[in-house]
Amino acid sequence: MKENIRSIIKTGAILLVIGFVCTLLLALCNSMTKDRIASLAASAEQEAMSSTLPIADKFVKLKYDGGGIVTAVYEGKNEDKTVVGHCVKVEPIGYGGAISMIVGIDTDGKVTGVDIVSMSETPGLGAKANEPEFTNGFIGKGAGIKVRKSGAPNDDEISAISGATVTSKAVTSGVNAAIAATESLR
Amino acid sequence: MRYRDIFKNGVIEENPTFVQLLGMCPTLAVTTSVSNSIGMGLSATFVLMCSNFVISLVRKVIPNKIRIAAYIVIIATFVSIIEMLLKAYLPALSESLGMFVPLIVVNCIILARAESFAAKNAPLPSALDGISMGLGFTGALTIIGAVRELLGNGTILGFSIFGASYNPALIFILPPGAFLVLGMIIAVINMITDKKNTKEAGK
Amino acid sequence: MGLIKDFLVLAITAMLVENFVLVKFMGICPFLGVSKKIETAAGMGIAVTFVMVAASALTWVVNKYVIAGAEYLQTISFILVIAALVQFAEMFVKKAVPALYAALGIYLPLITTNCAVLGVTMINVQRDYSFGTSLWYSFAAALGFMLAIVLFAGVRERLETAKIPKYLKGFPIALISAGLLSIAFLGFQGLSF
Amino acid sequence: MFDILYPALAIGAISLLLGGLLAFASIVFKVEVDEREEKIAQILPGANCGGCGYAGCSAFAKAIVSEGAEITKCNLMTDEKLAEISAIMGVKAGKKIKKVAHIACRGTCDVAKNKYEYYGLADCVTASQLGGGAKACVYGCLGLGSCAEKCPFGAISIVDGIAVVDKEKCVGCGACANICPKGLIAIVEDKPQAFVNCKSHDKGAVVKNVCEAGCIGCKICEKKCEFDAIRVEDNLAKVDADKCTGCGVCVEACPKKIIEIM
Repeated sequence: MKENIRSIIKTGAILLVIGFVCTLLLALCNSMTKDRIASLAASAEQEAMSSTLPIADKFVKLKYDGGGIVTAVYEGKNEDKTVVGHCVKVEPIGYGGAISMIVGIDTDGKVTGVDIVSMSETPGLGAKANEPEFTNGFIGKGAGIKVRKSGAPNDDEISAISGATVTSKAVTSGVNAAIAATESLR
Repeated sequence: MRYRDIFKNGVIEENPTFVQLLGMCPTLAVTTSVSNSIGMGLSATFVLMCSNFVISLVRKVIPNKIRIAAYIVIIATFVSIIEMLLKAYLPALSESLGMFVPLIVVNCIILARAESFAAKNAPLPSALDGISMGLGFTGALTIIGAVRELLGNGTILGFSIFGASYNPALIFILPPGAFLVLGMIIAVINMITDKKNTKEAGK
Repeated sequence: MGLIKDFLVLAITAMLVENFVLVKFMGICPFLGVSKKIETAAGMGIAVTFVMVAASALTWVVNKYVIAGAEYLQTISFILVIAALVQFAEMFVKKAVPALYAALGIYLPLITTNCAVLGVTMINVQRDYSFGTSLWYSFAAALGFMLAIVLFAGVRERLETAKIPKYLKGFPIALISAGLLSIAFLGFQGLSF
Repeated sequence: MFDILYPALAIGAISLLLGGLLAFASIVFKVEVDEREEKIAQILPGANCGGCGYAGCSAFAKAIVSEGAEITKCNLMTDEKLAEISAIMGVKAGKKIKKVAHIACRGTCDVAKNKYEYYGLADCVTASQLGGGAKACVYGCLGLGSCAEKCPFGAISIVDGIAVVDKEKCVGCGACANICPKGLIAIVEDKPQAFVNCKSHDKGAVVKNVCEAGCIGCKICEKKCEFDAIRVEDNLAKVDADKCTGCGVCVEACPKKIIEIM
């Protein structure tokens, strides 16, 4: 019985040593790369926001608990601190799952830019949502945007991506929700 | 085994993907483009090389009872390290490989090589075996990635080959395409090896 | 009523829309390796179901209390727990239920290197499901795995007696039929509730 | 510094716990396995062909150790393996007789007629459900290769319409005999003896118009055989293995040339 206990402790100890050394290595590696990854993520977001709201350079996160598909609202300010618009992070559910995107809206409620950060739409079809032809369609439009399947879209409509109506509708609902969120703040 | 044999063995004779049919999960999931394939292949090679080396270093110390658990911890360490490095220095690749970088841990090739080779040989040959298996894996992935990207997207490494008029066959980028392409490639390899054997037998 | 609807929606997505094998490409090695006969496939399915649910429970606890935010520790701690769980299960079944071990025992070591088990635990954490939901999701995912592997075993058994071109025999025809099965499952993707 | 040490300690603690648990489990759940069993299982060929009548080699090893099963039951047994296992078991090594499968039909495509064109599963068991198979002779080999498929040693191949056994590769495990829907395959000792390559109990006239290589029950072999080893029962010649000396008289005598010396 005694050598049983001894073998249990011995095995446990060996696994302890391996676990400890490995995790030590991991923790070291993590501390080295941690800040670099964090800054990369922040700069990616910063760059996405400034691309959707070019006129603003500084973004301040506002408290927004409106719920729904809007996850965060940032206030965009230019050099002399006046509010020039908002950047809203939205996550509508598309064909393949959640589409996380950022919508830039200026002070009078018009869309200044749409950028899709990440999505899992079908490659080749829904994935075309991130191409400029589609996202630029939203620029300059106000609330209540509708999706037009075929033919030239009039001013409150955008033309859907061929073969990806579900995705086009999801992105449009995201933009409308973003506009609604900024209106509720004003 | 002489080093040249280990190398040839890993890349051609016992190619992990085409011959042993191991590591199917990343092979099918990630090969939507050549850059993804090369990225996944090389990260798997790095993990294979280091884990084979370390496992064969400690192979005498680890009691049989916790053999699999200990090997898996060592492999997981290297996978997490490569995951962090990718996130820090190659964010685009890490984004497109997505969840399949951490899944390298359960990639059958690595544990299979650890148990069948590293646990029985000295560190240096084991590391070399890791590299050759890794390169075999990368080569196989690149071939599949090239076929799928060419047919499904009309491009190779992003450069469009067939020009804008090509209407890509989307099926090859979608999951079923992976199964079809891999099936066809193995059929072609069967044919080549069969022709080679009959020629040798004929001689 | 809402709760049951959510659980049902989650189960259907896990089983059909995001089928672990045919859409998310996890657990392909046992899927190809063990699907020669329907009994062996069902046996593998049951063994995977048990391990997935137990693994989700353990990893949820580990994630909540041990890692608590240190994201990079996920891989190593999860896989350590899974490996130990599988080895413990193997020893327990071998001693307690030898008959069951004779039928399922050989699959258990295979499951440690199964991408689906680690995959489901990671998805549970990524989507930060509650304890109950993650158990339910992993159970549904395991059923999806079993559904796919048993269906595929049926197809492969039928392939045994079909006339197949010489070079397509064996794995190539199995892979191609898996591709066709995957196309069928692709149909579920447009399902929205 | 602390955020490096804390995770290492945390995972270290889990590993200690799990390592200890596994070690404890391996002791508590120790299944007493007779180490002779494992050694014998190593020596056995591991083909799990079931020729010994047990479910694979490990089951056979267990049977040898616990029930003292006859070691020579394994068809893939070589003499030095036999000696090795007997040494482990401390038993005198018995002599090994090689057994081989034999297929009793020579109705190849050119001699045997078909009663319909069969386009279906390449499987004799399925085909034989359609009116006994495409072959006009109901007893004949359908040549669709179920036995070839079943043989774990690739000893059977289909040669112009009928199954043929390769004596070297065949170990006599009997897998083919079990699957053949016509029961044409017999597992016999590999010693010189005569075989009638037909199983048809039809009358001579019926046999003649379905197959040129069938036994018509003319009894010439019966008259010619000095050892009374061959006898025609119900229109079919049958060889008595013990009496037959393999002299070959009946082979020349047979007008249909369907008797063969192994």
